Amino acid sequence: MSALLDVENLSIRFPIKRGWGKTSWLYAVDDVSFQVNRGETLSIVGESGSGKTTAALGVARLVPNSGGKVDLAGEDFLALEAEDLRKARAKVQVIFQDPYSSLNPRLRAEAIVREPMDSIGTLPVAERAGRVAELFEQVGLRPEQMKLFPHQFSGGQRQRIGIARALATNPELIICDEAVSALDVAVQAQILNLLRRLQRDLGLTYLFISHDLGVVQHMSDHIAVMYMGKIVEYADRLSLFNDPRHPYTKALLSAVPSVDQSRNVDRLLIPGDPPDPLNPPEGCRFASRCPFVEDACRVDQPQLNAVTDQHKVACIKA
Amino acid sequence: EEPVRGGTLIHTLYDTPRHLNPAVQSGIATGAPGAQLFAAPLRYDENWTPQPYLAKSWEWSNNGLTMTLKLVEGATFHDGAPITSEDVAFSIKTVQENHPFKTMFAPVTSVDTPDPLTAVINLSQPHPALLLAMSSHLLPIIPKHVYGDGQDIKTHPQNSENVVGSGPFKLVEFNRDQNIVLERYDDFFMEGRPYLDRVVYRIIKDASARTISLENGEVHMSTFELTTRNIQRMKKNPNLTVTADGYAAVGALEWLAFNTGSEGPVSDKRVRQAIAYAIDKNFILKALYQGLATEAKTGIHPGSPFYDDSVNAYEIDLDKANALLDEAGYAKGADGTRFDLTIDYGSVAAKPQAEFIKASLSKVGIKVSVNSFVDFPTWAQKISNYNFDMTMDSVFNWGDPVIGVHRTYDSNNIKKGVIWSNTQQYSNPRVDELLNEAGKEIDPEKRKALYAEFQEIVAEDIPNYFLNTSPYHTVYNSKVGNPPLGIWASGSPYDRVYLKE
Amino acid sequence: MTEPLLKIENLRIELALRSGQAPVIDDLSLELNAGETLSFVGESGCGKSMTALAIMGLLPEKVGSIASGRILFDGRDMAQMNDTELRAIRGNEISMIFQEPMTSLNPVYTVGEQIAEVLRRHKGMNKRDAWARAIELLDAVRIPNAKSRVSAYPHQMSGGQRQRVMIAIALACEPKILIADEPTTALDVTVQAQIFDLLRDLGRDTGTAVILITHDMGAVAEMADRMVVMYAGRKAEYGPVSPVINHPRHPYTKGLISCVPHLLAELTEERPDLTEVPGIVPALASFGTDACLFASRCDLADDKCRSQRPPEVAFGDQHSACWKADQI
Amino acid sequence: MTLLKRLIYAAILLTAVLVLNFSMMHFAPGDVADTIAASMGGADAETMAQIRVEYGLDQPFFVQLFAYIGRVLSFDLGYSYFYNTPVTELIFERLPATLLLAITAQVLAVVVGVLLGVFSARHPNGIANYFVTIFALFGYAAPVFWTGILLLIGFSLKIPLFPVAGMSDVTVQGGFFVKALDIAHHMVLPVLTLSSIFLALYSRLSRAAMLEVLGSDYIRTAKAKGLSNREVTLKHALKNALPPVVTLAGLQFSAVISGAVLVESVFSWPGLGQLALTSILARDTPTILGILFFSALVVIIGNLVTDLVMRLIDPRVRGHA
Amino acid sequence: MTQIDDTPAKARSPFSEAFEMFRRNHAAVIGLVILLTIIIIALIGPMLYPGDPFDMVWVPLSPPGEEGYLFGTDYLGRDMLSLLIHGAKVSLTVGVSAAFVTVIIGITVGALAGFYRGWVEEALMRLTEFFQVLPTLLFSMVIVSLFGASLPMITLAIGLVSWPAVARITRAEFMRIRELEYVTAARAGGVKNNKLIFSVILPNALPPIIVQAALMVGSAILFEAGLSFLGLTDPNVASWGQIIGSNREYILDASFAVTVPGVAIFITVMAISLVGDGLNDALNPKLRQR
Ligand SMILES: Nc1ncnc2c1ncn2[C@@H]1O[C@H](COP(=O)(O)OP(=O)(O)OP(=O)(O)O)[C@@H](O)[C@H]1O
Ligand SMILES: Nc1ncnc2c1ncn2[C@@H]1O[C@H](COP(=O)(O)OP(=O)(O)OP(=O)(O)O)[C@@H](O)[C@H]1O
Ligand SMILES: [Mg+2]
Ligand SMILES: [Mg+2]
Ligand code: NI
Repeated sequence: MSALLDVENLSIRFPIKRGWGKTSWLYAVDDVSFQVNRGETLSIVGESGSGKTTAALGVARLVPNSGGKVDLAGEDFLALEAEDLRKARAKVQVIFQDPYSSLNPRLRAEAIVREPMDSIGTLPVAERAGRVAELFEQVGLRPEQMKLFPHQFSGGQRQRIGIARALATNPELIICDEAVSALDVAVQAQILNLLRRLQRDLGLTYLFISHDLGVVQHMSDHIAVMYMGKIVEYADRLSLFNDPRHPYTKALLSAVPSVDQSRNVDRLLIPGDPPDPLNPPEGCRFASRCPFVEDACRVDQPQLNAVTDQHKVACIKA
Repeated sequence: EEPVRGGTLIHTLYDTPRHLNPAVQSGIATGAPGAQLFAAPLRYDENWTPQPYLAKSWEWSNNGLTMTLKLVEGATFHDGAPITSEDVAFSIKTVQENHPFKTMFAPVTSVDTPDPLTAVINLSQPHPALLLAMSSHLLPIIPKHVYGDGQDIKTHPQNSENVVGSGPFKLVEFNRDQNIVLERYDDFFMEGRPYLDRVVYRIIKDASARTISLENGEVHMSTFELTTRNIQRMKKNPNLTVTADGYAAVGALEWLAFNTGSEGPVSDKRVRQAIAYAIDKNFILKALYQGLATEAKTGIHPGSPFYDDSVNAYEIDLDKANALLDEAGYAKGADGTRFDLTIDYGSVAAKPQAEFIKASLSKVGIKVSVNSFVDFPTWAQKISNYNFDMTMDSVFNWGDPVIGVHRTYDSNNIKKGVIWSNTQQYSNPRVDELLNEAGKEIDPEKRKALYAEFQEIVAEDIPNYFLNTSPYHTVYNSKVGNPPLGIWASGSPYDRVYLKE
Repeated sequence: MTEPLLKIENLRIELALRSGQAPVIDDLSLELNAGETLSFVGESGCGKSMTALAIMGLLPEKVGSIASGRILFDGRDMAQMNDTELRAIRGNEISMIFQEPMTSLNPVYTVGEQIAEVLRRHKGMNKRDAWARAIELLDAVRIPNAKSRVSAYPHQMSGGQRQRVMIAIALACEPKILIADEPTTALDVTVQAQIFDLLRDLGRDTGTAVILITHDMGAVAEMADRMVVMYAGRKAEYGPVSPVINHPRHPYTKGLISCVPHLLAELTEERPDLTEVPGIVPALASFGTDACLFASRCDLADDKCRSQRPPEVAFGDQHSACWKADQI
Repeated sequence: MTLLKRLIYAAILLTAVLVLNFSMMHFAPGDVADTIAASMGGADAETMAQIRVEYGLDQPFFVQLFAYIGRVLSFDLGYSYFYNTPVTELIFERLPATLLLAITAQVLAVVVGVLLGVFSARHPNGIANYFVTIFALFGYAAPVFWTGILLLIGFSLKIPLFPVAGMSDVTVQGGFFVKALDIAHHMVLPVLTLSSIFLALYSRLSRAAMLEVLGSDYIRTAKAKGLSNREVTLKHALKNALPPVVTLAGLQFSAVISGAVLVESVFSWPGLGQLALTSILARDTPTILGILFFSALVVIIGNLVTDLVMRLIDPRVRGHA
Repeated sequence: MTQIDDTPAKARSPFSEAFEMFRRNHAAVIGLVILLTIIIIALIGPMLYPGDPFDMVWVPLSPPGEEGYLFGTDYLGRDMLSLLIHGAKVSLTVGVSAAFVTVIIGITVGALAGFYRGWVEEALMRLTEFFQVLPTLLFSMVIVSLFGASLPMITLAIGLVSWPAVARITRAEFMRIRELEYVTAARAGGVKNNKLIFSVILPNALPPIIVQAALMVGSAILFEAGLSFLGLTDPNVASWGQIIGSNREYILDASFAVTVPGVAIFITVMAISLVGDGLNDALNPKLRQR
């Protein structure tokens, strides 16, 4: 399988003002590399603030200050400028978390879905209306709903509009940033099924972000676990869930309560909160919370090393 | 009634004086406290008769070219130094050099001081105005040893604090925009005077506030009141006495001035006359001023002995106005308009008149727009540089015509950039001649005749359309005894004023 | 059997809407025994929080009110109590923690003050003792360095720590009942595990009964003894956790469990589609309708479901309000 | 921000104020010489030129500007040629009166406004609420000078309870207390007038802020603790509702000074506003520049004070210092 | 039967919803009616009640009602009613145009500062702060006295000192909205910056700006009245403030000449602020259910 998206050494930092002219840099994403194959789903999981959103939006060039290389379908996305970038945006689209703030309240549903087409100009003007109708059908909305305004939809329906908008430019990669986190479970199931159906039908590639490991397990082909801007473990679905190597991943998995009573994992409780991202610790960033920590952990940052073909871990003890 | 000693007189002042030295600052605001702080050689009674003050006698030489003053003995400045003829000479020189009313002492060539109590004023030509110019706040006697210290007298620090005066009261404090507190000078040369312990001037700029404070007894006296409605109102108050007496020498006139030297229509005498005929002066007198102002027909105040009542008053006559305008070649246009003019004013008090004139002139086809200049300098600059058609103005006679009248009509006084010079650019050789003659004529009757002819001509040439006297009034509480009703109103010394009880 | 600690009988809570009064909670009865954990689950808007607030006597003023029913605590009907009586119970015998640790603490007071305040109010402690006790409590909720953190302001703490402070406040007076309204929704799973751990330990130590409101079936399974499944203001199913989860007797419960992708012990390559519960919750205004409110989203629904409100059927300890309960 | 940074910043801001005002006065038609000439009752072209040289007006603009800024840096705001007094002296003479009026009015408005706001927020359907709304509307909509005039007619003329004008009565003799009482007596009407606008503003805002705070999660927490209504309102809600009020109060300093100008004019209050009006009417450039400078300074100091107050009441602001 | 009505039949825009909310607010509707009445009077009043307001028609300062002059006459014997009607136009014009100037400058500065980060924001905010520390009334008094008391200059002066408030609000809204996901979505959809500013963010940022602009009309009217009161006014037109200012010295005798225009200002500003409050409530998404 060929990689549609090849991210190499992506780093994204934010300037944080402190006092008189002092600016420190917050490395929200720190030297991260991963690939996503065409037609597959890569999930990124991790604690709040670990840089999932930033990494994903960085790929789509929706946050400034990105360094590294983002190769999307053979084109270096980070090197594009102005018009080229605008045109190339057709290839990556985003579905957002909040069904309320992700739709412009002043536009009708059809206008929202149509906006990317108008801006990027992917289709001849005459065909756009037809395409909007088609998209509505694809995501399971009724045609008469095209004229409504966002606040007249329920959360699930709004998320469908968001999906239709993401599909409008026939993108190759869709970033789903917590696309179902804000929905009720019943509606969440509808949306997850819809996303999977669309992937099957349209051959879409997803960069899927979620903190719900059940959802991730259900949706992904590969999973990257992030901790404080770093990928600490990267594996295919089966190896990650069946054989987590990084202590953080282990803790994460064991923390999830489940109705499946046969899943009798020993809970690995990790104490405390992640350290201040503005001055991360030397060495392994998980060291401060790791139950297995050794002195060596605090010296060097562990590199992401392959333990098997499909499984990489950044832990000296893996 | 027998005056009683003691008490504090609360007096209002409508504005804060720049400072308190009338030798280098004209105006009522400085003049009122100035006349208390500084004594003058002479003072006038209400009949325009000069009275001794610092000078116990004064004498003209036969040719009218010298005047000898004999000073009273024992008079001292507030710092205790005796008042000598040196000080008189210094004061005359200071005023001559610094006071805006240049004509007051213009003919003075020198002042001799043969002894400490004798001053001899030498003139280049007879100068009948000299006596008035030596009265009250026009010639304050200031101490040479204080103000002659080499500093620029106009910005002398002791103009507003630590004032060393010669008058009946000395300065206690001067709080700008609040009050000026004066206190009896115990060593004042007039035995037993002043009666009052203190005079407090409260600075209240708002006329209504002044009225209320008079009505509820917060203040005892106010002078130079000119809001007619309030005056009428206070007249009805049994505790208050309201009078127009006391302003004869001040001689405030309100007029509409024309830029006779302009390119525009008002350079034509007929147009100016037409404008005068179109304005109903009666409305101004009766309605605006509630009958409290007197009609003014000439450049000399009706209260002055030189006033000539017989000149043309331009009673309203729209037909005549229209005829004159037609004759001048300004026919009515299709919209009924003949031409456009502007009318300026630099003092808010003139607003009603300006607006009234605008309305009046529209009836004869002259379209007027009004320019308000809230800041005086802008107005002054505009007028004195002749950038105007017409302007409202209010000008004081200051006693003798030589001081306050000549300046407006003498063609030698067309001084660009100088306000209250002949800004109308009016020039008539005969007028120049008459004024010159009258300025040095000692015989009052002959002088009167000269001024009569002058008034005749000016009324005909109409560089200004004279409207009325300013309706200045003095209002005082019935507790006040001997209010200042001479010719200078609050610009006269208050040594005789007292409070009953 | 001993008397239950809290007994709710036929509780009906009405909300004043623009369109009139509507019942957010309709004919709710349940019991809570000392020391047990009872869980409320259900979709958003089904009235879980309203029930909790009703127990606390904190229904939104002028909007929500108890229309009928009783809330018996220690034999006394809280629905009839006046404000003063309720205040004596609140924070003392029954306390509550909320979903949003970020906004539930007063930003302008130190956490110590916020803990000490309850102690002063209910236990009549003086300032010094209350402060000392606050430090102990912070320590008990496993906040490291309690002595120095006690004078920290909320914004200086992380979400997990704030929720611990909330727990410390709630447990300060050793209440008989602790109501936890979605206490971990805003937190990361690792932190959630810490909090659950803490709640369980503290509950065990103090014998406090817990009402846990959550939408996470996994959490219910791990934390609760018994559970109430709510739908549109009504009790859909009620009973001990394990039978309800393993053999739901209400189609809604069933849907709720099977539409969520759970972490599985045995992973397969195969991933079947999730069960979908079509449609959405009915509008608040139609909560009072005499029908099964789930009927419009239910495969099994027939005319009876759509026209008559189902009664409660018991299967041992398990109760279900469904006409077709026995067919499931 | 550190205090030092704020001070440096304030200095830059003030310099900008100076530059703008100076340029404005410079490029406006007419200049100092005209005014001086007018105040002397006229002067000829020669004298005018001489005055211009004397005041440095013949210099190029930038030379004048830098000279002016240089003088201001050494606390010399120039010399008022209308009053013949150093401008700083003039301003310091008036500043206390204006500050007394403005600060009293501001404090009164904030305190009473907050009380009204809190009261009406606690009784959202009561009469108090109505009262606050109507009161707020009145205070906001009535021109301040008009309110002043009405009060003057009402309580100085019709019912003569208060003096008409000025700040003190010189005839009042006595110790500090008597004098203070006299000033207080004179202050009643002007302060009422000036605070009426702001009272309205603050009562509205604090009402809105209270309503918002009362609906917040931590108030629910406070209630869940079993605290009494009074404790909830006064301890937990009020302190959180204050920041927006304080912020607004900080932003209002410039408006308070504006209001003071009008009020001073109505009540003949011997403050900066009166001085400003006089100097504008007299085109007393140094004084005008000085007043603008000082007003900006007062506003900046006001903002600083606001920040300090914010630090006191809101630990979040304190936190990031 | 349970009716599940999940989609309203009619597409209703946020604005039509807002209008609905507004209509339910009685105070605001009353305010609007008053305001419209005043506007209509200002527009067609001069036709219905003809005559030059500057004509002197009767004895000066005759009390209201006398000789059929409803509000009496002023110090020149001009019909107060006529002056008031013409004054309405002047005052409203000043109010609206000053608000316009304010809003234009305010939105431009606020939008740019709120949208861009870095030095643009920095510079514009400094500019805003700069104008904020200028004492508003004093500064505009100086402008008017220096550059002439004409209506346009007065309007400009008011606008010049009032815009920072609008700029701050606009900036705050822009900063809030630019972080919302639909803006990111629009960026992902390739929307250009100027379109983002003007057709994506601005319309959503408008509600508080509209409210502020409405209130601004009121404060500009008050501001102009204040300037007029101090005598900084164009004598060729009669704004309400000017009527007060020039009748000020007659208050003791003819207080109606001050009270009547004062009441006119009061009612107008009050109506505007009622409408502003109504708009605020109607446009505030917090008060509308989602
Ligand atoms: N615009 C920004 N400016 C400054 N810091 C930012 C910005 N956006 C994100 N960050 C910081 O970058 C880090 C990573 O944030 P990010 O939103 O990518 O995390 P996340 O993993 O998506 O978290 P969550 O699960 O809460 O969505 C966090 O510390 C966050 O505070
Ligand atoms: N203050 C209020 N005014 C009007 N309606 C309200 C109010 N609070 C809650 N509601 C409505 O009452 C119903 C029940 O709300 P409740 O908060 O109990 O739901 P919930 O089950 O706790 O939901 P969630 O899981 O979202 O917290 C909802 O439809 C909600 O919209
Ligand atoms: Mg995120
Ligand atoms: Mg809830
Ligand atoms: Ni700081």
